[in-house]
Order: sequence, then structure tokens, then C-alpha cells
Amino acid sequence: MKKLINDPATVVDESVEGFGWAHADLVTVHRDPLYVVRADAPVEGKVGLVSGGGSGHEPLHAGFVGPGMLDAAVPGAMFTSPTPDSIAPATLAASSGRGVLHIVKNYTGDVLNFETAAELADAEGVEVRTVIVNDDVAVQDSLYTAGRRGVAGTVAVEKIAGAAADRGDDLASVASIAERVNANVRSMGVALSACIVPHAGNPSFDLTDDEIEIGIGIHGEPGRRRIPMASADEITEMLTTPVLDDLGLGGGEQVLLFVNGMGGTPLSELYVVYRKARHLVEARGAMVARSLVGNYVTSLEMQGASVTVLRLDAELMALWDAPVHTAALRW
Amino acid sequence: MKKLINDPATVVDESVEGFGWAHADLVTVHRDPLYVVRADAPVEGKVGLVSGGGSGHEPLHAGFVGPGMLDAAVPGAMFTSPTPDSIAPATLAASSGRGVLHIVKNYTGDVLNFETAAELADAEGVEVRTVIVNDDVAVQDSLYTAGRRGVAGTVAVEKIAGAAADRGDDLASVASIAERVNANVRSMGVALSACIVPHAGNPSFDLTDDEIEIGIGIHGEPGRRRIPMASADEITEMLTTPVLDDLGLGGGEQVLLFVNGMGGTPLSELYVVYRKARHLVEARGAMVARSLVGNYVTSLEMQGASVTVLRLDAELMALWDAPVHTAALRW
Amino acid sequence: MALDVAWAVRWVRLTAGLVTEHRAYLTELDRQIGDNDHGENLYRGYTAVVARLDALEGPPAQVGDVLKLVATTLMSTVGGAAGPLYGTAYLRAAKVTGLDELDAGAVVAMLEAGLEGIVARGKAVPGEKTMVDAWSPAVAAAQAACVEGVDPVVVLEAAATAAEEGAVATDPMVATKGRASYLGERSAGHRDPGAASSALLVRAAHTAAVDGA
Amino acid sequence: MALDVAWAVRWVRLTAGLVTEHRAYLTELDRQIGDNDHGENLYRGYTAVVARLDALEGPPAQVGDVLKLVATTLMSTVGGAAGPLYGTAYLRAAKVTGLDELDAGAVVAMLEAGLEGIVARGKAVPGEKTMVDAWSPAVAAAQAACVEGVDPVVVLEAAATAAEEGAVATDPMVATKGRASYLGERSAGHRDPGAASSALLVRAAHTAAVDGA
Ligand SMILES: Nc1ncnc2c1ncn2[C@@H]1O[C@H](COP(=O)(O)OP(=O)(O)O)[C@@H](O)[C@H]1O
Ligand SMILES: Nc1ncnc2c1ncn2[C@@H]1O[C@H](COP(=O)(O)OP(=O)(O)O)[C@@H](O)[C@H]1O
Ligand SMILES: [Mg+2]
Ligand SMILES: [Mg+2]
Ligand SMILES: [Mg+2]
Ligand SMILES: [Mg+2]
Repeated sequence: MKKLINDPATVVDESVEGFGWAHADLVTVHRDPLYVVRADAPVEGKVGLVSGGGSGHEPLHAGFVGPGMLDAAVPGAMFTSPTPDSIAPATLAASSGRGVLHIVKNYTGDVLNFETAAELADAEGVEVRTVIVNDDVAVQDSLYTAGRRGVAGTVAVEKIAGAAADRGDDLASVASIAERVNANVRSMGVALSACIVPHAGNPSFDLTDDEIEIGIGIHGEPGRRRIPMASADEITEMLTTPVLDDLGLGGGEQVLLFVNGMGGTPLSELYVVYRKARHLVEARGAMVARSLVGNYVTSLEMQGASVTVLRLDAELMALWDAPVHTAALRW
Repeated sequence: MKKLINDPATVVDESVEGFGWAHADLVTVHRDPLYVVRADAPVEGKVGLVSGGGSGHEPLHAGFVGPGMLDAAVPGAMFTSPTPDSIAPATLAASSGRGVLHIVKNYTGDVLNFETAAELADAEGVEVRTVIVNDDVAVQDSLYTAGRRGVAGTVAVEKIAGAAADRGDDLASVASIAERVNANVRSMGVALSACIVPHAGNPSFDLTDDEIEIGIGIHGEPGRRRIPMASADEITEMLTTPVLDDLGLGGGEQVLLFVNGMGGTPLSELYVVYRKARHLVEARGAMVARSLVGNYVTSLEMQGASVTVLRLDAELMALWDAPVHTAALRW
Repeated sequence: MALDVAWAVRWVRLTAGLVTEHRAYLTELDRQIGDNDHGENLYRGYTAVVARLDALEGPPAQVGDVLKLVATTLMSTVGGAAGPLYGTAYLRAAKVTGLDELDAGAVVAMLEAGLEGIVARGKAVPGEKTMVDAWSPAVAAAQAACVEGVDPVVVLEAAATAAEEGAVATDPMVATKGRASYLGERSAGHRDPGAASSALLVRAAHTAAVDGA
Repeated sequence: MALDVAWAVRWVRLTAGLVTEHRAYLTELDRQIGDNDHGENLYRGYTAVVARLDALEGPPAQVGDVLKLVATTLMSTVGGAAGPLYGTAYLRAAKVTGLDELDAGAVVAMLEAGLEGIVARGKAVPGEKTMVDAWSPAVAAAQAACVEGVDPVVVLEAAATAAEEGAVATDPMVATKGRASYLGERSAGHRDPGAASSALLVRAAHTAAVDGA
């Protein structure tokens, strides 16, 4: 394992410290407990947006703190949900009195820790609503699982909910917009290689040179099935078809097409995937109205990508288009 | 070799096609010969800016086409300079009559091909000036080499020259601003792993599990020397110190500090490098006035990073801050 | 013998020792069907627990005080799924152990409360390939061993053995809770990391009692 | 015998064949001290050359026409350093071969022009570990072999052998031009890919002449 780190035990702290210095115009980094908050938080008159989760998915979530998106992000240890004692203070820091929305990816650890944090914040008089993001169609039969995982669709939830909060929506409305995004977004991912968690030092799963994992999550978990290596177009079809089917996408609809890199795949390849995914969306008579291509929800240096499709209506499109100014997303 | 591609022979075309669709609001992709040009090119009354080079460095250069930066980008085959018959038409497409600046990274192939293209454009009545970017301090003794390479500093040259063109500078002035950036920017990089060029299918150089290459370029060339794996802080020092020395950076000066990822290194690690590099800049009494951290000039999926420092004066800072709207850089 | 606050401190320190010793093993189990961090998470947590125990001015008064310290420390340092689950287990166990000494009945009550805490947070039932599959047989065995006048060591011995067997029994299970559930059928053939760490925890309680006898 | 346009076409096709055959070898040489693409670049270029030759309505009139087609095709398809360098070599060679047939003297003039083109673009002198180190001895050998009435095949044989020796002689050199120069001392101990491909190119000229004899 070769990594540009000093010590697995300090990598998250040092990285977030560096992040804070590089983006001091946007964010303030609070140490002990560790969280990242808008430099101008709390923003008066606005519902606060807080997200968080294990580190290793950068730029998620700290890279999305700023006007038009999150008010605070709570980074946990690598691939490990943060604890209530950091989430709760971040929640308080994001609160200007109109309540706070927790945006939580659906993993047992994240759900439980945010749950406790919400109780703690509530005890301090801050009203908290929670939206659980669960866009990963790779997890089928949610009756027999911990439920669908939250993956790249989280970016859309954070962006659009952020825009809703920005225009002055109250907590219930922001939560319901976030739920609407979640209900209309689906993702599925592939890994060509595993990632290496710094403290573990070994690949999170073993893949031979001619195998890939279809239906991976973003924590180095193995995927749903292992198949022989295939072409970009074939792989893209394996990701996109379940996404479109599950979404029940029909002709004439408008979508955001988001091809997300897992960290170790070159941008040029993500555009090859985008090209085919776009073909597939258009083959259903739907229209790609907005696009996003890049490394936004990563698994350290994992090679791979995911395809996310969000069904857009006029309001969601306007909120997606609304100004955003964060380290990783800006327009 | 596992890559999200269909065929090494078509990967560049397909990737650029996907790029064009994803960013149709910003760019038009011209096929055969292949180049990417601003959707609204040529922009009346503005000096045109054209860059290009081998593919595999994405988002460089196509990701920097748009208002405030490049007018056209010419992608060559993977790691191979484009040919004059694509550069020349791109130059004509970028020309609105006030001349065109070629921004060329200093590699024999790029220099020669752009040279011929400039002659061809000249024959069509388009005045061309050329700035050769050569910021890589890893190449010493330029008497005994093809000269310093152009690496991550290219982003600063393109951004700032783009802003100068945008404010209406004439060709000579834009060229001289570009030269000034080049004269004040230095970079040095490290590779933790080699990249794999699709057509070759094997790593561009061999590194054992406990070796790294210091002073690498961006084409999978081996570096200047091979050393045992070290900590992020030690490596960052090996990169930053030569950069600062060569720049002759003194106390009280203001700089842009740019930590660039080679493609396969997680963003979290780039911030760890940024943190240490910033310490080192500040230890000289200089001030980090602007920062950029991310994958901007990559070598496919290579793991590694480079540190770039640009000495800023008030004008360069204002030009850096000027609005830019491209796929990869936007503010 | 009865189990006093010194036993509780020994128990917690022994658990920390076992977690440290098995850190890589637990992480490797989690690599197979999870996200490669369970041993690391617990190591971080119990290291903090030991540090807080060491930093105490005077010794805690009662068993429950020790368990409460563990609960709050794990909750604030472990994260992931295991943090809140173990945290709640210790918290509930602490509530029923505000005592100077635990007899066999109190030991059973403590284990029952721990299991209740895990189920209250995680909603898992036995057979879902989680830590519940270690805790649930441990509680049942403790209840069965708890006859009139029995030494609490005997109860803990029964519980520890049952927890270990319960952990082994997770091997063939297909996970339907936690991260391993995403693997579906592929989760079979691997031991659940949380069940394995739970077995260490209960065994430490027994060893601490034997050591003090 | 004298060398006519049919020879020129044979030469170019033979070169394309050798490049295809040695594509991986040339790329591997470039991997050692360059950027892992030289064989690929030339393969792309000569494949295009053959395609354009195949697409011609009638055969080209003169040797120079063939070489000009090669020049423009390589310039527009190879890219990198080799594209403009070889392109210019062929372009200059084309200029002095607007002839129906080449005698020994014309062969020498053609090789001289090619070398001049490479030097004009690349500014390398012998000993810098570039294709010049194959071309330069080839030209010298051709000049030496070019005595009154000699068969051009003899001149090409001398040139080809010298080019091959020149390529081998790049092995110990430390590069001071091209991408390999970035390696400094580490470039020694490897053959220059451009010198190796140049040797193939000159050998193809000779073989094409022998084949037509
Ligand atoms: N719903 C649940 N109920 C009980 N135990 C659970 C549940 N979900 C997960 N676990 C336990 O947590 C363990 C994983 O802990 P850990 O690896 O520390 O957390 P994470 O899965 O967040 O990385 C599993 O092995 C399992 O025993
Ligand atoms: N300045 C130069 N003069 C002559 N030949 C050169 C020069 N620079 C490079 N070359 C030749 O070009 C070869 C590399 O070609 P190629 O790999 O196709 O281009 P690139 O280096 O752009 O990838 C080198 O092996 C060398 O022989
Ligand atoms: Mg975890
Ligand atoms: Mg090249
Ligand atoms: Mg885990
Ligand atoms: Mg090369």
C-alpha cells in the first residue's frame, strides 16, 4: 500500500485541516469534535443542512459545504460513520432557528449515529428532520437487506435541498423536496479494482485481472456479483438499464444524467461511460436535460464508476440550476 | 489492464464525443479533424487562445475551454501530441481577427506540431503567437535535456492568459502575460504508481511496492530518481523545496499554491499534501493568497501528485480571480 | 463470589486487550463481508475507554459507573454501526448495574439489558448474521445457568461459551441486516465480525471474574 | 538497377510491414525511456499511409510523389515528436526525388535530404541518443559507398547496415534530446526507439531494392 499520508490514525484530521486552509473563504473547520461548517454559519433565516458520513468519499461531504448547498459536514473515520458527539455540535452550528435537515446515507451506522445526534440536538432545542438517501438499485430485495444504500444520488439531494433552503423554504418543505429527489433518483456502480483503507493496508476485496464487481457500494464492500471484464459500453448498459427500469423512466421525461467516478478512474473514461449512458437514456425517448461527470462520491482510489439518473420536473431543474458555491460544485 | 473503454483505438474519440454532449452549452466538438471549440467561437474582438496536447491529462485541455479561458483545445492520441492538421483548423476556428495565442507544453512533439500548425494558420492569414510552458523543475540542466517540461503550471497560464484576452488585451499583451505567468510558476511531481496507456496495456514504468518516483512528468515517463516510499510530509517537502528554491521565493511574497492530483490519488490525500506544502511556503514568510487542489493535469490513473507555486502580483491575482466558466474550472 | 467494581474494571481492560490482540482478525472478517474496519473501530473505541479509565481521579463507585463510562466513550469514538450498538448495550447494562456487587441474577439482568439495547437500536432478530447471534444465545445460556445460589462465574462461563458458539454459528448464515446483507448469498461462509467481537467481550467478563476469584 | 516509383511503393509498404511487426518492440523501447507509444504512433501513421496508397486511383508518377504522400500522411496522423520529424524527413527527401528513377547518387541525395529535415526540425546532433544517430551513420556510409557506377542497392545496403549499427550504438548513450533526456543518466543502457525505427526504415529501402532486382 502506497499512499500520500503520514499516518492512518491522523489522515482524516490532516486532510480536513488542509481542506479548511485551502477553502478558508468558504468554510471553518472545527476540531475536536471534527466538523466543517460554512464560514458564515449559522445563516440567518435559513433552514440548516447537515450531512456527514465516513471519510474516503471526498469531495463528499465537506466539498459541498457552502452557499446553496450544505451548512455543515461531519467527516467520520475512513469509511466509518461519525459519532453523535460531532454530529450534534455540527447541527447546532448550522442552526439559525429555522430547524436543521440531516441528510443521511442509508447505512446502519450512519442512521444510528445521526439518530442519536438528532435526539441530542432536539434536547438543545433544535428541531431536526432527517432524510435517508437510498438510491442504490444494486441492493435488491430490501426486505432481506439493510435496505438500499445511499450513494452518488446524495449529491443531487444535497444540491437541490440546499437550493430549497436558500430560497427560504421551511424545514418541512426542504425535507419534502429532499424526499422527492430521493424518490426520483437511482444509481448503480461498478468496481474495476478495490480500494485500500489506510488502517487496513490491504485491498477491501480481491479481484483478478479479468474480473469486475457489479453493484458495488462506496465503502469498498464487494458488489452484488462478480463478472468477467467487459467493454465500457457493456458495463454501462449493466449499470444504466437497472437504473432506468427501477425509475420506470418513460418517453418524454427529462433527467439529470450523472456519471460519477469512484476515484481511480480517469476522467476520459467517465466520459466514455457518459456517452453510452446517454444513448441508453435517449433510446427510451427521455431527454438528458442536465449532466454531471466527475469524481464526486468516491471510494478512495477505487477504479470504477456509477451511473445516476434523476427524474427532473420544472421545480427540481430550477433548484438544480440555482447558484451554488462550494469547493467541489460551483455555478 | 482493466479500463472503462471499448477499444484503445477509439477511446479518445468516444471520450471527447461524450464530453461534447455533457457540455454542449459550453463547447462544440469538431470531428475529423478532432478539436473542441467554444460553442460561441470565434468570440468577436477577443484574442483566441488555443492549447492542446496528448490525451490522458483530462480535464486538461478540453475541460478548460469556455469563457475566461481557452477558445479551443486539440486532443491528440493518448500521450501523443496532436497533429498540425487538427491544430491549424482549431486555430482558425478560434480566430476572430485579433490573432491567436498557442499555449504549448514544452515537449518536442508538441512544440514541433504546433510550430507547423502556426505556419499553416499564418498562411491563412491568422497571426499566431506561441508561449511555451516549462514549469517542471524536476528537469535540471536544461542544457542537457529537451528543456523543462510543461506540467501543472499550464492551468495557471491558460486561466490567466484567458482572463487577459477576455478583458480585451491584444495578442502581444496576452502573450506577454502568459510569459509572465510561465516565468513565475514552478512545479514538481511524484508518482506512487505508474499509469497504463490503453494501447500499450502495461504500466509505463515498474515500481515495487516500496518505491516511488520523484520528478515525474505527466506522460508516464519515469522520474528523475527512484526513492524508497516515504511519508506524505517528507514527499511534499521533496517536491516543494525545489519549487520554492527555483522560484527564489522570498518573504512577504504572495502565491497561488496548487496541489494537483495525477488521477489515481484520492482527493483526501491531496489535501494532506496541500497542508504540508502550505506550511513550507509560510515557513519562508510568503503568503498563500490563492489555492487550487484537485485533479487538473493528470496522467490517466497514475497515483501521485504535483506541487505548483505561482508568484502572484496584483495583476496576476486579479486575472486569476476573473470569472471563468469551463467544464473543469468555474467561478 | 460476587462481582464488584474492580471486576468491572478488569472486565473492561481485558476486553480492550482482547480487541487489541484481535484487531486485525476482526478487521479481516469485516473485509470479507463488510467494509474492512470493525477491528479498527473497536480498537479506537477501547483505547479511548482505557485512556479514560486511566485518567479517572478515584475509582468509580459501582459497576454501573464503569459500564456507563464505556457506553459514552464507545458512542463518541467508535462510529459506524458497532459504536451505537455497543454503546447502547453498555448504557442499558449500566442502568441495571447501579450496584456494589453483582450476583448471578444481576449478571443475567445485565446481559439481558445489553441485548435489549442492541435490539432496540438495530432491530435485528436472531439468524440475521449480526452480533445478536452471539448475544442472544449468551443471554439464554446465562438464564439457564442461573439457578438458586449459583456463582456468577458459572453464569458468565455459560454465557461466554454460548456467545462463542453463537459467533461460529453465524458462518453459514445469509446476512439480512448490516452491511453484509448487501452481499446476499455471498455473505454465507464468513463469520460475522460483530458476533466475533461480542464473543470476546463476554469471554472477557468471565475471565475477569475467574481472575478475581 | 535503378530505383523507380514501384520501388518507392514497395519500400513504403515494406516499412509499414516492419513497423507493424515491430510495433510492440518499438513501444517497449519507448516505455523504457519515453512514454510508451513510439510503435503505436508509427503503426497509426503507416497504417494510414498504406490506406492512402491503396486508395490511389492510378499509381504515383515519380518516387518523389510517393515520398510526399508519406510525408503528409505521417505529419497528419503520427503526432508526437516522430510525426513531424519523419514527416519532414520524407518531405525533404521527396523534394530531391522528383525523378523517374534514382541512381546511387540520387539515393545518397535522398538520404542526405532526409537527415537534413530531421536536424532542421529537431536540432539534434549525433550522440544525443535520437534517430539522428541512425540516420547520420547511414548517410555517411551511403556517401562512402557511392563510387562511380555503383548499384544503388549497394549504397542502400551500406546505409541500412550503418543505420542498424547506429541504433545499437545508442544503447550506452545518455540522451540530451527528446523525452529520454529527462531521465539523465538513467537513459543509458536502453536503445533509442526512434533510432531503432529509423534502422527499420532504411533496411526496408534496401530490401525493396533487392526484391525488385
Ligand atoms: N442492525 C444490526 N443489528 C445488530 N448488529 C448489527 C446491525 N448492523 C450491523 N451490526 C453489527 O455490526 C457489525 C459491523 O460493525 P462495524 O464494522 O464496526 O460497523 P460498519 O458496518 O458501520 O462498518 C456487524 O458485523 C454486525 O454484527
Ligand atoms: N530533437 C530530436 N531530434 C531528433 N529525434 C528526436 C528528437 N526528439 C525526439 N526524437 C526521436 O523521437 C523518438 C520518440 O518518438 P515518439 O515516441 O513517437 O514521440 P514522443 O516522444 O512525442 O512520444 C525518440 O526515440 C527520438 O529518436
Ligand atoms: Mg464502517
Ligand atoms: Mg508520445
Ligand atoms: Mg465495518
Ligand atoms: Mg513516445
